Amino acid sequence: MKATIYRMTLVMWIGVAPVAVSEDLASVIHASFSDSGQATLMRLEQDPLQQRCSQPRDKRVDDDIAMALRQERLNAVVFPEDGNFLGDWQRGSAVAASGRGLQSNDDPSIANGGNCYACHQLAPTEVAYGTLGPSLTQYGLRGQSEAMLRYTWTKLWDTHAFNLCSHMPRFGAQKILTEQQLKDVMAFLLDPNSSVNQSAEGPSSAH
Amino acid sequence: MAGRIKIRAQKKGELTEVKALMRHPMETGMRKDQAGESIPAHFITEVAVLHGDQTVMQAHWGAAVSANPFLGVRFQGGQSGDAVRVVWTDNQGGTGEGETTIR
Amino acid sequence: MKDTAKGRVSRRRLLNWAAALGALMTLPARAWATVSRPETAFDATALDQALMALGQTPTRHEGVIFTTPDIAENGAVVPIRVEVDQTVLPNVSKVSVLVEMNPNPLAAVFDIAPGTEVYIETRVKVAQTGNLYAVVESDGQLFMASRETKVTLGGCGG
Amino acid sequence: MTLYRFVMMIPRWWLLLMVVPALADEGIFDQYRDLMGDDNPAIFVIEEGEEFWVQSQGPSAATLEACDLGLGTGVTRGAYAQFPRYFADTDRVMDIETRLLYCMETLQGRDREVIAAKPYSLRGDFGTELEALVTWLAAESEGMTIAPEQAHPKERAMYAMGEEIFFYRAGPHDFSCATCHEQSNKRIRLQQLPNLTEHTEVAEAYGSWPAYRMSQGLVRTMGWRLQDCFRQQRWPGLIFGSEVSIALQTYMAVNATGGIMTAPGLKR
Repeated sequence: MKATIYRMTLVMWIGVAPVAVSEDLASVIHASFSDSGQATLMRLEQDPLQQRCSQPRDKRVDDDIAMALRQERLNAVVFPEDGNFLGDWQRGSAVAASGRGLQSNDDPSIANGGNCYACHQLAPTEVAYGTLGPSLTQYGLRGQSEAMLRYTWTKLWDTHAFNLCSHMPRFGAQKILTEQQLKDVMAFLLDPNSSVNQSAEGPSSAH
Repeated sequence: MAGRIKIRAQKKGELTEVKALMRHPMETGMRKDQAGESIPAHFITEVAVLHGDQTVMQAHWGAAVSANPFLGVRFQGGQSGDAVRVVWTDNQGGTGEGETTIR
Repeated sequence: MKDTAKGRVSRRRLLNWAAALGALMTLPARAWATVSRPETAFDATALDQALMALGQTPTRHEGVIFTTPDIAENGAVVPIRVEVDQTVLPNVSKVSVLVEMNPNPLAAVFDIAPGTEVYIETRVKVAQTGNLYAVVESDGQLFMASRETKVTLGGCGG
Repeated sequence: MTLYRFVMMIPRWWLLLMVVPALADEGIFDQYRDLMGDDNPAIFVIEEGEEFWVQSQGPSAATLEACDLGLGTGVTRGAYAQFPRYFADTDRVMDIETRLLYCMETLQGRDREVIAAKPYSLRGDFGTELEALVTWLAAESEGMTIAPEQAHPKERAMYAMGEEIFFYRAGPHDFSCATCHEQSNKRIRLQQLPNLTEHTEVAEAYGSWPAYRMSQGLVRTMGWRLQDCFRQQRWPGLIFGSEVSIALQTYMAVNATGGIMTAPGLKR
């Protein structure tokens, strides 16, 4: 199936030529799904980042277009209005443990979860953690310098700013988590009292 | 299709081991279906294992026994060829029955 | 598992069903009395309530050999095995299985006929991580063993 | 065949870093599985499936015994292992579920829409006809080599389509199948994830469906598995028997070629 290229104008991206999928793939996908609860067909239309990253890991290429996309993601990051990066780590722990949110059968009025435990190890006392992402246990040892706060916030907001085509969701950019939820997850990672930063047998607080 | 029981019975030294799988939803009555209606409680309440006409074991079950229940028991004696039977009744008056011979 | 021929499957036989059911209802009048269903124990909504309804608070006994998985792949199906070391704990006539964190902790009660090994394997639902209890009755006394089973969340939307 | 590719490759050493397998501690459920043994309730569903095959239904009051699953009229032994495949009578590549629906429609005169509206059990159901039929047909291929047809151009096109969809990222979380199924030795929470681009892993995974799912007390088909995966990817609803469903099954089956059918499996 020869891949034909055509311009998909979804959202104006400055000077980046989106690489789109073949026409019949898009039509096949469109014909194979139906609106279901809050999950509508609109979700299947790709933005340039999704188009760019719809390829095998070993095909990823670090070139000037990738550089431009990364820079664009970095510029688009929105930092906390009040300049305060850290919320409540226990609420953050609940966000990390909740896998609900934005599925066709989820109630849109209930806050989305971050599902961090699906892919990361966090509090050493929690045995049911995933390994798609690196372990974040003892993340708090990195300290709370301005640079670390901004780096961690950006990773949560839109990790593609650093690691283009990462499989980690864009929790801020795609409005999966609210600013307060992001602050709580930041605290869960960086607050020395957080269960993430206790040793496995240490005084693990119940959460 | 409820009611079926798959039984394996075989000698283990001078013991006979019986393994039974039963076809039953074992609904607790605390679940809701897709439309939000509660699914009525429907679970096996009594089950018995018989060797010939001797009842080897009788049990009372609650709804916390897993769906399509499994039961393993052992008893002394039993020769290959003997009949082993399992029977159950549930809280809705349903019944189940299965039979095999000891291998 | 294939005790019936694989070919065309006959409808479930109802032949000696009455006899079997009869056997269930009127157990042979040997020393082993027909034991009615311990309703109050099954209806109990807390562990100690259920234990009280079964008789008394059981004492730990190493003769009760209780095998459960440390971590369950899924809480809906947790395989367990209860055995007894008859040399130190003879005359066991009843085995009860309780799951502490369940809405109704008492899951099952097994009446063991004389001559039947104390060997019970089954699968139970475990609502959340917590302790499982195997309680055995010997000469009117209750003995028990307990083990913790972790129930984990699975799946991506979990 | 896939997306337009650029030239410059990522420095090799960086890739090596990525490949160091995170030592996901396999065997975390060995104790659980030992205690479970091999008593799989799917055994009942196999029998129920065979009974549906010989049960006359629909306006034509006919059974499914004349259904051609690709190996000739009524041949069931080994049919599942060669799906998805092209059928001249429909001029389409079909998976086993759509083929069964076709036979229900043409042989029994039943309404395709009615069956397609609810092919899979919902909470509180105790198994559907389609799930039982697929389970029995899978058992009829147990132990046989996975060998989907790829001779017909439409079969090859379906594979290519499947590969493109496998990497297609969409939805609020930018998930594609590859997000979870492109790497080995990975897991979500404690759920091991087969790398469906690696032969031995996809053969074991693909060959084990349909499978009895302990968490639901039901046997689930591959069609359901895909539908439920897309739900968790935050995508809209996958339509039963759709091109995407058949394409992904083709992609997996072809990647699994040479593997052995072990279904029905026993899964979380």
